[in-house]
Amino acid sequence: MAPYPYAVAGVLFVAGLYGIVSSRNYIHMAVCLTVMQSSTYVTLICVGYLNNGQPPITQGAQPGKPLVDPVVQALTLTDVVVSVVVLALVLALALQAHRRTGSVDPDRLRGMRG
Amino acid sequence: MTALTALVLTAVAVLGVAVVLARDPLRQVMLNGLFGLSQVLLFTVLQAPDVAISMAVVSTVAYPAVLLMTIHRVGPQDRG
Amino acid sequence: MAADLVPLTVAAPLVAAALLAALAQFLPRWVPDLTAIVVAAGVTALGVLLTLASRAHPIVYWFGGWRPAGGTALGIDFVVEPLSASLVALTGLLTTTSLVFSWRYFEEVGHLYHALVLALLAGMAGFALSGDLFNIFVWFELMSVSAYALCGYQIHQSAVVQGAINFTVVNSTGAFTLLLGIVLVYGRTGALNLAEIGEALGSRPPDGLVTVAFTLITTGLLVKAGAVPFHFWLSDAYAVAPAPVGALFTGIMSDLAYHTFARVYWDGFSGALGSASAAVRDGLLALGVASAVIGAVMCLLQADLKRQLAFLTVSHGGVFLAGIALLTPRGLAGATLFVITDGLLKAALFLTFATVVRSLGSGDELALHGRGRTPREALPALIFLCCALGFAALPPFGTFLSAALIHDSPGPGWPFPVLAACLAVTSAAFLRAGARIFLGWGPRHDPLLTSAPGKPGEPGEPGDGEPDHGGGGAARGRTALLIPALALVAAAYATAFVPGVAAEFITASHSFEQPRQTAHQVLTGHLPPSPPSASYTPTPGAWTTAAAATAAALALAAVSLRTPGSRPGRLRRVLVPPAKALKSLHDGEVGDYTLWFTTGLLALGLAWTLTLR
Amino acid sequence: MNTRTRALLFLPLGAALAAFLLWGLAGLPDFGSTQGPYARYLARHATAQRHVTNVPTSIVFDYRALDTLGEELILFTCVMGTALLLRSSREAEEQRPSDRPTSAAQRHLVSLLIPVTVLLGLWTISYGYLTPGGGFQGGVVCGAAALMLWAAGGYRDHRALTPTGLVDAAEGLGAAAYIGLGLAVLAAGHAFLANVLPLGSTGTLASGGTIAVLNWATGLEVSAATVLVFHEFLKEYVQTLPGAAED
Repeated sequence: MAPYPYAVAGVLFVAGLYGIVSSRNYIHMAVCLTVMQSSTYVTLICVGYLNNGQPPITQGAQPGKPLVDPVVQALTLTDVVVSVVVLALVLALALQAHRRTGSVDPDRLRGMRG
Repeated sequence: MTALTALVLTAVAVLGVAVVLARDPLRQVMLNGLFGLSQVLLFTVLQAPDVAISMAVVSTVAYPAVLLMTIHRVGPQDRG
Repeated sequence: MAADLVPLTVAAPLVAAALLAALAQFLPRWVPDLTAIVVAAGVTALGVLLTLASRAHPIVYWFGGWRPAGGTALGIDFVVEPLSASLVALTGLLTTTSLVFSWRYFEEVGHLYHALVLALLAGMAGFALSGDLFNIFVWFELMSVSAYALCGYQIHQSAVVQGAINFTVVNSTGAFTLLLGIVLVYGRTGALNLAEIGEALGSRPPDGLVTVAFTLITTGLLVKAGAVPFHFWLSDAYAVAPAPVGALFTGIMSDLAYHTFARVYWDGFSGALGSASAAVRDGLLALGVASAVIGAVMCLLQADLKRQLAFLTVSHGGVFLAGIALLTPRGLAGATLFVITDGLLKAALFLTFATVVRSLGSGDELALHGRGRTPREALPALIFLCCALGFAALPPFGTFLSAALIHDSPGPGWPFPVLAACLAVTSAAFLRAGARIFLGWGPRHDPLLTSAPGKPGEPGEPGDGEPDHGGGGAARGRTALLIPALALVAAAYATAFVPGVAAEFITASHSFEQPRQTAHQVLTGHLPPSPPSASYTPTPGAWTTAAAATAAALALAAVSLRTPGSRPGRLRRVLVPPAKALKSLHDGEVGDYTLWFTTGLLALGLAWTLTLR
Repeated sequence: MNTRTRALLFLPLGAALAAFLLWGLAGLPDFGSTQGPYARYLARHATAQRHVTNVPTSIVFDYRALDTLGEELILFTCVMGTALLLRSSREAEEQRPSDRPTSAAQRHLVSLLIPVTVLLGLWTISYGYLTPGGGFQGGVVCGAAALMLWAAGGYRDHRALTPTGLVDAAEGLGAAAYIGLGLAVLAAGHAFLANVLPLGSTGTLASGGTIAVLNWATGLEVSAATVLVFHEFLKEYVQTLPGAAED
């Protein structure tokens, strides 16, 4: 069952997409976006894992065990923090939608036509 | 691929789908917290402490704070 | 010497943005305006300098001084080639013009506006130059985020909120798809540098992972570029963005995604997919022509000027994609030259709309029927005419030269007539709008056209996204507002007369399409041989096709202005149902847009799964 | 098309998409089996070349410092965008927002925790390049301390101690410091963001050259950004409290 971790990542991606398609609330849609983003985190860290590996911290590293991939960790840790503020921006837009139309339901906000 | 890794991966998948399927925003925030926690466990098991700290701090403090304030500001929504 | 200045293309705007956001609240209003304009002009000059300096061979700049060790790239590099550098120069020019325009256009503007515009400029410059796949994603994200905030700048108008939300959700979905593709490529090659990935992938025939990764990366970039069926958000977002920002969006932001896609394909995937390049070409040609056709038809069916220009961006984006998809030096040269000349015209027209909305009170073609017939409106009328004819590749000017390059490129012959027809249709839409507004021709109501969200024909409602200001608009400074637009139109028309510009672009495209040489230089630092110099003059076939396109545009505009009672009127009643069906797809539902995104991703994936062998 | 039909339409497409993704993901090397050249090189050489023991942090602040510059500016732009969106439409501040009365137990407990949280945040930032942690993670912890200030005292205490003008400036200066250092190094004739400061001895706080400086610049910027985001959303939340109109 080697590709099981990647199957989990695929499930998260499609689940996030399903959430956006079927959402009736912008806040719910924003959280589904973060679920979709977490599929990339899971894939990144699983790609970087090594069997019997140890964290890439050379202080107090046990000899004989290989270091896990530090590059994917560097990419992921900044992305996680950035996802918070992108979520804050989407929620700010949702708050504006609520202030304009009294609801955060995409159907209620029908400004565009044709 | 140890049993622990498989267990945590399953938790991540199940919680991720649960977050998507939760329609009530409050329930979704709580599930999102659990989903963040399961990712912290996954990153710890996969030997990525930096990312685990990052996810722990974000999913226990930042996500819930921002989401709860927005949900409270928006007020009860009619169940679609 | 020029190589040391490469990081300034991104560092200068970003440090200016950071300082402006921090200190602008303590400074008088003119300081942020002036610094932003000076920095944007600096980036333009740097772009031109780098275009000239990199003509012999690409400039490779390694950040942090980390040169590759044994063929493994350690740091991040910028690969500066004439094509990318000329697009950075165009981005700088459009940003400078936009900032000069917004200095007089916004009465009061928050100190955050300039910081966001500079962040957008830096995001676009990095997106065009970066040679590292993950770094391309980071600049993609920075460019997107500053665009979300700027699109929602006039947030107190209701239509703006929905445009901004659709923009944010669909582009974020595209960004995560791009990132998933990048992670797959990293999993296979263990490298993030484009040149290194090209070498690693090139050694084996394409398998499942390469096909899926290439589809995901292509889809992510095409969402940002606004190709059909990922284009739905574009008309909602660009129709509500304030004019100076909208000029940047339509002028360069979408088309930059096509150029970066070309870079990612040639440097990263052309090695692995070289044997199946016919499949890649056909897949992209299909998307390009579909975008051109649907964009053109929707552009014709709009009455709101800004939505017309948004759909024109989609249509001409399809023309660029078709030019790139031909996978030949002339095709790429034509596409890039078209990005530049067409981008100048689109930005000029968007700025002109703002003055029209301010002085005539509405952004809707039907509502403005005949209101521009005063001599005071002569200048906007002239710009309307020049831009509309430029869209139809009016020989012998800038856009014609680029269209001729695409026409004379080897490869399948069927796309160019269709593309020429789409150029004609988009040009006809604006000829009709110009004639109706400035000459008062044509009926006051037209069932086929969709009006701006408010009540059609009711003046006084400012175009969405424009700042609220007094009705009628004082004449003061109006001509000053039009000077930037005039400069852009002049630049677009004059591009064709720059000596040997076509030959330069073909030579640059030739070296652009030699990934082996670029990778060799990136990873080992040895300079490739200087590319062969080619000369180019448009063939008679290109002249006749372009002339036919311009004539067709004029004819179609005349027909669409005829009164409903006459024979063409009955034809129009036949067209109403299909037009309504097509328009119902663009209904502002972000859920529908994401569904279309999934369908497009799967269609492209299926097509390439069956053909990439 | 309403949501229900859209969800139904998505099911077959979602299944096909999942299959398509799985087909691609299956092409990856087996889980935990191989490591790419980039990772192998950095895992072996990063500590020797930069005298820092936390390799991901050395990658974040040195090898791929331009990525981090981009991520930091995304953070900066997002917070500016959020502030722009929320501030522009908020009614004038004249009515003084009131607070929920917090129980004495909560006030005492949380006010005890605030210094601990700030200490934890500063520790996470400062030891970021020696042990797991760093400017990003520590910044968010410090930002959380500002939130706890509201939980302990009240909105007025929170607003008193986090004036938006100052926090705006802190965030801008944090980002400007990061790029400024890169520009200074460039002016000195080296590559942009090159690590030219003395590297110090491995394992001590004074190691890593510019990594430590960039780490602190990021810590300042991320904490200021987090404080700003919490502050903006707190202002929105306080609007909903009953009696927000009268004092």
